[in-house]
Amino acid sequence: MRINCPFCGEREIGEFSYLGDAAPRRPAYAAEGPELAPEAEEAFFDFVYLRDNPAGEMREHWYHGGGCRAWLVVTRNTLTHEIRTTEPAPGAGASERAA
Amino acid sequence: MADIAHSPAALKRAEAEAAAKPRARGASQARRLAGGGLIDRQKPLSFTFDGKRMSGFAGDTLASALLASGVGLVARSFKYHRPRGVLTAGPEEPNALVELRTGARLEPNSKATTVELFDGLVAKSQNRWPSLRHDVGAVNGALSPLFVVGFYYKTFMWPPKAWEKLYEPAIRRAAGLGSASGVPDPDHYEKAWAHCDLLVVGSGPAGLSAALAAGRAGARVILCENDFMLGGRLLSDAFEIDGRSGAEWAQGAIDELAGMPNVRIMPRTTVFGGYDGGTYGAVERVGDHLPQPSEHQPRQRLWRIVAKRTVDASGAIERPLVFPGNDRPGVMMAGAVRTYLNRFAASPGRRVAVFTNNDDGWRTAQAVLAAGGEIAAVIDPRGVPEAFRMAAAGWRVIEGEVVGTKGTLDALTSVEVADARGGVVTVPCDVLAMSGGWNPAVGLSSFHRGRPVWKDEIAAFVPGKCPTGLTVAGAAKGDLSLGACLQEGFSAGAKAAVEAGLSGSPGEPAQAADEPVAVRALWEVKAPGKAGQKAGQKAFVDFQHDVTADDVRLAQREGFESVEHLKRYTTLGMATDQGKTSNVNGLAILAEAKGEKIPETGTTIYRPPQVPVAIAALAGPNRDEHFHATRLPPSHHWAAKRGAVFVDVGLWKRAQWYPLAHEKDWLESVNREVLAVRNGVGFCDVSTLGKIDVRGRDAGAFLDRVYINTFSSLAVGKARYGVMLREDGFVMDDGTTSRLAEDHYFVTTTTAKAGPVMQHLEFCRQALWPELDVQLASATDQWAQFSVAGLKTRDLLQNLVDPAEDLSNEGFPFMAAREVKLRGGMRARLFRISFSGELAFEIAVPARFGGSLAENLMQAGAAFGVTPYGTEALGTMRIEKGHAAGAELNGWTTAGDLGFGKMMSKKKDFIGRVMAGREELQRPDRPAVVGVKPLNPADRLRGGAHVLPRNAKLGPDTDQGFLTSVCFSPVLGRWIALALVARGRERHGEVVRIYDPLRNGDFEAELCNPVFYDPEGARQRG
Amino acid sequence: MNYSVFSLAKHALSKHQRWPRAWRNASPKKHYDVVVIGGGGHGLATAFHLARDFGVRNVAVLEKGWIGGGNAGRNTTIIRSNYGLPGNIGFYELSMKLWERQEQDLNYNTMVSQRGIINLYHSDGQRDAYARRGNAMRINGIDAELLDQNQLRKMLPFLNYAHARFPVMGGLLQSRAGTARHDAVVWGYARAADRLGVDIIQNCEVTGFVRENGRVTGVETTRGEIGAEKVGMAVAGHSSHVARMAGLKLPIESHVLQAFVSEAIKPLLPGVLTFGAGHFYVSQSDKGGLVFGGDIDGYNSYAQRGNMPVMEDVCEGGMALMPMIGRVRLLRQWGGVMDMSMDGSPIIDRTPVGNLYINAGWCYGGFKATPASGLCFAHLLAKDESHPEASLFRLDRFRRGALIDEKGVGAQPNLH
Amino acid sequence: MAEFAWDAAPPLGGVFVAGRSGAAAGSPGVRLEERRGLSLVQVMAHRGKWPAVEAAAESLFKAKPPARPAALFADRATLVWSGPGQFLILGAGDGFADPLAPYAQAFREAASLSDQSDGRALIRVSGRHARDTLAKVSSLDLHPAVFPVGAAAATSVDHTNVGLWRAPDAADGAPVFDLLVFRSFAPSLWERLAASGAEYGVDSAAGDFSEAA
Ligand SMILES: Cc1cc2nc3c(=O)[nH]c(=O)nc-3n(C[C@H](O)[C@H](O)[C@H](O)COP(=O)(O)OP(=O)(O)OC[C@H]3O[C@@H](n4cnc5c(N)ncnc54)[C@H](O)[C@@H]3O)c2cc1C
Ligand SMILES: NC(=O)c1ccc[n+]([C@@H]2O[C@H](COP(=O)([O-])OP(=O)(O)OC[C@H]3O[C@@H](n4cnc5c(N)ncnc54)[C@H](O)[C@@H]3O)[C@@H](O)[C@H]2O)c1
Ligand SMILES: Cc1cc2nc3c(=O)[nH]c(=O)nc-3n(C[C@H](O)[C@H](O)[C@H](O)COP(=O)(O)O)c2cc1C
Ligand SMILES: [Zn+2]
Repeated sequence: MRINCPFCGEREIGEFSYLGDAAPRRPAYAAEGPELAPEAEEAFFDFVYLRDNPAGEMREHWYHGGGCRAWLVVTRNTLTHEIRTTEPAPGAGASERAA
Repeated sequence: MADIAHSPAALKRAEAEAAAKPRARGASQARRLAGGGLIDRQKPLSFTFDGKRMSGFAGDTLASALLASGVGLVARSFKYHRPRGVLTAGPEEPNALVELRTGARLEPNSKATTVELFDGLVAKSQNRWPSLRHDVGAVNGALSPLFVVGFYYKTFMWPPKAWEKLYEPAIRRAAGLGSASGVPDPDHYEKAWAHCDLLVVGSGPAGLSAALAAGRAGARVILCENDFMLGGRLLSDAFEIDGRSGAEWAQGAIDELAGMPNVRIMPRTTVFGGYDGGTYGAVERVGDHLPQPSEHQPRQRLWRIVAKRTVDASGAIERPLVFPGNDRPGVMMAGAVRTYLNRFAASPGRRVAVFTNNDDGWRTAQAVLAAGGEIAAVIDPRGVPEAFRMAAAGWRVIEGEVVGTKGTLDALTSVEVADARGGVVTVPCDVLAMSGGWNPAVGLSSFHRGRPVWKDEIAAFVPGKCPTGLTVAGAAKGDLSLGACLQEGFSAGAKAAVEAGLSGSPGEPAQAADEPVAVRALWEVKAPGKAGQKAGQKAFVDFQHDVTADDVRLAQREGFESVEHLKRYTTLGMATDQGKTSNVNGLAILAEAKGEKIPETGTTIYRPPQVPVAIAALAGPNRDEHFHATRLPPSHHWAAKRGAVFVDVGLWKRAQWYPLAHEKDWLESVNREVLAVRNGVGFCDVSTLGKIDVRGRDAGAFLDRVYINTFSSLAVGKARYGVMLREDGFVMDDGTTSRLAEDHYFVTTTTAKAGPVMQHLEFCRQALWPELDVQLASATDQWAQFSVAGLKTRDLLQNLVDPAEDLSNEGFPFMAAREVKLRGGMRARLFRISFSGELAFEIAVPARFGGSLAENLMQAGAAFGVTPYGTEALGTMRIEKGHAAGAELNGWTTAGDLGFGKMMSKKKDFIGRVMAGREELQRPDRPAVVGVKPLNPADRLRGGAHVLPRNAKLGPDTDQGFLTSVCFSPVLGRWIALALVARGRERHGEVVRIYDPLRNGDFEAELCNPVFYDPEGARQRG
Repeated sequence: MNYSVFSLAKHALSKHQRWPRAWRNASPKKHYDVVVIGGGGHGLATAFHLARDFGVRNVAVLEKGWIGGGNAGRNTTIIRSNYGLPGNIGFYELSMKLWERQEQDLNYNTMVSQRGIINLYHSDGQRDAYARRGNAMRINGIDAELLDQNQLRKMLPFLNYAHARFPVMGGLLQSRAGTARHDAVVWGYARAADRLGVDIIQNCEVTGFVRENGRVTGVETTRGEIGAEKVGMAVAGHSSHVARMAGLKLPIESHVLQAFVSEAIKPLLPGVLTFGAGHFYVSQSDKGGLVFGGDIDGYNSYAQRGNMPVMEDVCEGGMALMPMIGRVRLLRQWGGVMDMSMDGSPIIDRTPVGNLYINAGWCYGGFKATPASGLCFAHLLAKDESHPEASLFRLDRFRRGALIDEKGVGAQPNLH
Repeated sequence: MAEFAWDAAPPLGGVFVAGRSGAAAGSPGVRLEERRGLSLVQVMAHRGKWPAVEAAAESLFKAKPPARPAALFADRATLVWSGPGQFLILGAGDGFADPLAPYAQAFREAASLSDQSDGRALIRVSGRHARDTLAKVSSLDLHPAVFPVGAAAATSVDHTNVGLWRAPDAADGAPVFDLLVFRSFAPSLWERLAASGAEYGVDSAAGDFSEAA
């Protein structure tokens, strides 16, 4: 498999490491105080453990650790391994975005 | 580049010269034709088979040399040990397998048909005892009525224990073919990468045409050819292209390609698999045609070829016919007979009968005549095809089928033929050339799980949906005739060039006639009437695994009706030839038994490698000491000079201890090092700890979110211990972090987690909190960082630092961190942190000065008996001190378990906080870190021993924990340990049972405070 | 009719023309007491135990393709009970005990071969971790031995002691571990279940669930609707896919694990070996092929095929450990799609959906579990309560934090 | 108290002997050179501050720093892209002077700096078989048309991060590649390179960065 890093160009998969589904978002919660709202625990359980695990296209996190150290969001088909898009994670290349 | 020495033209030249000179012909090569062939008669080679000396010529394969030498019997089959001869002339060979070479270079199961002959080659027949001619294993043949397919699933069940003891060992000995050497492979292997616009697989007419078209257009082309000679079937067949002989045209094409800088020709290179993203695996056999690889060269080289486009021109494989007695030596593929005659000038026999269901077989009859042989008969159920009316005039043609064979152990004497009217005639002959039609080589095109589709015109499967970027051309696509191959290959190559964005002209395709290719499927000969009784020999489908047509039907009757079940139940197609000659016949017979159409039955899945590949080639240079890279810390050479003993920690080699001449064992050295530190001063290279520069305006806020405790409040010039969780609430890593400036933190991680933590922090920075201004850089290799510890530490450092530096408790209090000047004009970072529990500093200088730092610490501490110590002493002191480390941070422990519960901030969000709140992570009976002291100080504790309640009965519920870290404490004069024990914190003072049956340990010990040494921590603050 | 050497002889006389089918070619009935989705080892074993041990015989096993076409038919056949955590230890030992009598239970030679497994260690830390595991086994009455290098050299003289990048120091041995003939296990359970009246229905893919007020009352399939009192899913690798049809989201990802086999050679390796300093484990099949594998490819996939880096990684491990296999040729490479659960351990439990039961999350270790998984899932389906040995394989353990994480790597499936 | 001597030990000190190895026939096909005495500063732009970084760089080097994979050979230093918003300033340094000092002021507002001078080793691979040798360790396409002089890549070799760029060709027209590798990995990488070049004949040497062109 080869991934087209938006910063480096196409590279072989050995340069990348995989994290998984990019869909789950880390929940925000009221962090003040000892007692957390039970919803927070539910939301985090979902975020940490539950996966759609689609057979088909999936947006996923890859890390170009063997290259430019950018985190990427790759849209890849889990049935064919075909990659449709690769985008930088929101904070990758932040120096070029407005402060 | 193409090995010109072995190009057809070169050999033609050599041959002309040879013809001029008196014949240099190997005496024993009785079956070598007087002229012709693409062998180099100037280069005779000698080899041995089963100890018998024989000879051949450069350009021979082992198989062609054996045939030229008149050897008929070359092997025994897998199950029934039936005598077998050479069947094919390529990698599809199921029969002619030998043990090649000897000693450490022994290669079992080598296909004589692909082994390039070299001088001094040694080959041995295999899977027979005591000898090839007299093989007791042949009794299996007699027992075949019992040894039917699947018989072992039905028996060998009693008595239950007898399987391992009796039956299995016998079966295992009988199974297998050749033997492995049993000793390390002495050769070297390499890996390499290549990139191209177009990869062409195969150098037959289709492949050469594709390469020419793309190469002329300016594309970067790689042409891989499995064989040592390029040309494919053009080397075997009497074709005419552009008015020249096929072989001459091929030579012209090769010369033109060799002249193109943008084309790379790779003979002896097999493309074995196609993977995602246009990456192909290929093996180049660099030294297999030599007695041993030449110096500084590998035996084989694994290529990872990245291709924008690929043309698969890997040709077609001829199908055997399934009839009684079809496995006898002397029965060969018709196409192979042409190869041996035309390419190798080796005659499998004088009197040749041809049994074919398609036009191509008839061309073998023509080839036999051309080579001066004699046609015993051409047997074709279709009668004489239109295209051969003229040619066949005067030949004995039988409209019928072969229903039996007769002969000796190593030769065919006659075949039984049932004619259309059911009569049976005996046709004397010493070779039967059979052709059941041609199967396109659908391997490469199917490896991405696209299923081949049935094509009736050629009665074969052709490629279905191909992998992205791959197109198939020529016989591999089912276009069997030469003209079509040239045309197809050419346009595929031209198209690839355009798709790669090249605009050069591909020139003109070569022209040739399309030879007749008509075929009428014949999956199995069922001898009619009288012939039926006469026959009674086995009709083989899979020659190597001895799977017969009857076996296929039996499996079907028993319900193994899916083609995949058939394969697994009969092992059809699972031999070293990967079913290249058997798969399609097998499934066709199954389809008939089920009353299905062949496409309904379908094929089994095609998998890489296309041909078997040596495991060493796939490993390349990454073996032995070079399996993984080695990392050396800055003091390595210095430590080596002092005779340190090294230990592998991840990829690092670290000094484990520094033995002195008189010390009798490691423990004595380690004890000395520990006491030297506790009573004086010592130092240890801790540069392997991960070091990360965390910078930026929001560095503090960032660290607050990744650590359970707070860092934004840390004063500049101070260090603080921190713990990180995974998002699931368990501890990920720990370490001290210093604030060197408002916007500059210096984070340290454990040696093992340096990489993962860096990746994690980058994720937090880039994916979770892009709004923060944080920059990260790894500084692990930048600094030579040593821990200096012991009562006399301050005195030692005072000597080393610039006099202006104040290291007093006030000037440099516990947990202070700042830059200092050293004597000799060196800049350094000094951190007052202690892992050992003693007064200690960590001092860091640029890594290039690591050796000097060691020297200078020795010099500065000489007066105080400074002692370098290794990882063992380091570990001992941290255990005495009760610090949790790797063994306690095992991925199962929470901050609470490790005693850091109170550090968890309740005022902020941080990674892992929420999941750490789950009920099971809060249970009071969770394990906690405790100290362990044997009641009897003589008892030795060992890591991994378990903790049970005193005099508990063994059983699932009695297990309460285990020892994580163990050492002999020289200060306490006994073995001590840290352990994770249920409710540990409440149980200090309790006596428990230490249970270590694996090492016969079973005694009592007391749980205690994990901080064995200086619990008040006075010394490190002193 | 029973299989035996006598029946073989008898049939030889009739030229083997009269062997009955190993299992009937059943077509779906309208309704069953229990429908098991998935004709792999687990599904078939479940049906067998339902019929034999719990008297539930009106059972169908629905298989979308051919039975054993999933992971049961493509695994490296290692069976062992050398686990180290509560929940796993007892369960896998139950399985091992069932393996030890499987031929007799099924009247089918599944070639259970207890040639032993050795997990090699290469550092003191690794040794202690294996000691922890081995001691836990012994506490639970399971055989385990810790070998030092001398013992190892006697048993495995061919390992690379002289030029090892990471020293081969010793190993954890379980003598009762070994291998079994994977396809035969499938066929054996199928035949035994079939003889007890179970319908084995191939080419029958479940495409949805029939539900009445929240509870499952049947399944929709490519061969029509089939009613059921209870439905159990055992669709390894496709659990998320099937569960989604019932509106469930699981703590599971699907990953590819590759395996490799070499050309058949004469006996070379005694038992099963796992490399502790790289990704490589190996055994030799009765047919003579070296069967080996390593780490999973590491990214979600349903492709049932692997990529090159892992193949190279595995062969590097092989050559680092036993350079004598260098000239042996790799014959075939394949992959299987597995459920990788969030803690690397399985799930055998009810689901929030009435009448729907789940057997999933077996990762790369479920072949050895086949007999116990079948027994425990049957127990759950028949009695509506967990079998004692499977009582910790609960679906809600992730929510509660009662994880069974042998590797200690947390909620990242590709690291397990 | 006696003074203390500080001797710089190059990352590859003691790892190789200068001179010829591998195939002995003909002139060496590949040359391996350790380039010693580096100053290496990693510049990491603050959020949204790339333009300011460019300005600062221009004031120092009269050249825009590479914003995409490339190596730029300014008169006072070589600037090599090392990741989004990041580049390395490569010059000569003895390890005593603080490498950040010359740049701290200019980048104060725009970027964070990190001293990498001792964290890396620089290996130069040149000669007519440089590409063939590198093809055995690197998965990159180094074809002249794809990887011209000044091209750079953050990549990995044998699972180790490596910065790789193409310097101006040698006098004899042979290509020249520079590899920047973590110091602790350098010996392993060197050995792999030497083994890969063996069939072409290897000439090994050590040179001081400040001397080399
Ligand atoms: C390469 C590899 C090596 C392995 N090695 C080992 C090992 O050495 N030891 C070990 O213990 N384990 C090993 N495993 C794991 C083991 O194979 C699996 O955990 C186990 O086989 C899963 O149980 P099963 O046999 O029921 O799964 P499967 O055989 O996969 O059965 C699931 C069945 O469900 C069917 N199915 C799926 N969806 C549907 C649907 N909608 N309708 C109907 N049917 C459906 C599938 O077709 C499949 O036949 C390995 C796995 C792989 C891939
Ligand atoms: N008349 C017939 O019935 C009939 C049938 C089949 C073939 N043919 C003749 O055979 C020829 C077919 O031409 P073609 O070019 O399609 O095929 P080819 O057989 O001439 O050439 C295929 C080449 O590919 C090589 N190869 C195969 N797999 C490989 C791999 N994985 N890696 C590297 N090399 C590999 C083979 O060694 C061979 O040299 C034509 O001349 C045609 O006339 C005729
Ligand atoms: C234990 C075991 C042994 C195997 N031995 C062989 C073999 O000797 N020859 C062969 O071609 N395939 C062998 N295979 C691989 C199978 O052919 C097949 O590739 C594998 O079961 C996966 O199925 P699939 O390739 O049809 O998807 C073996 C597989 C296993 C699990
Ligand atoms: Zn990148």
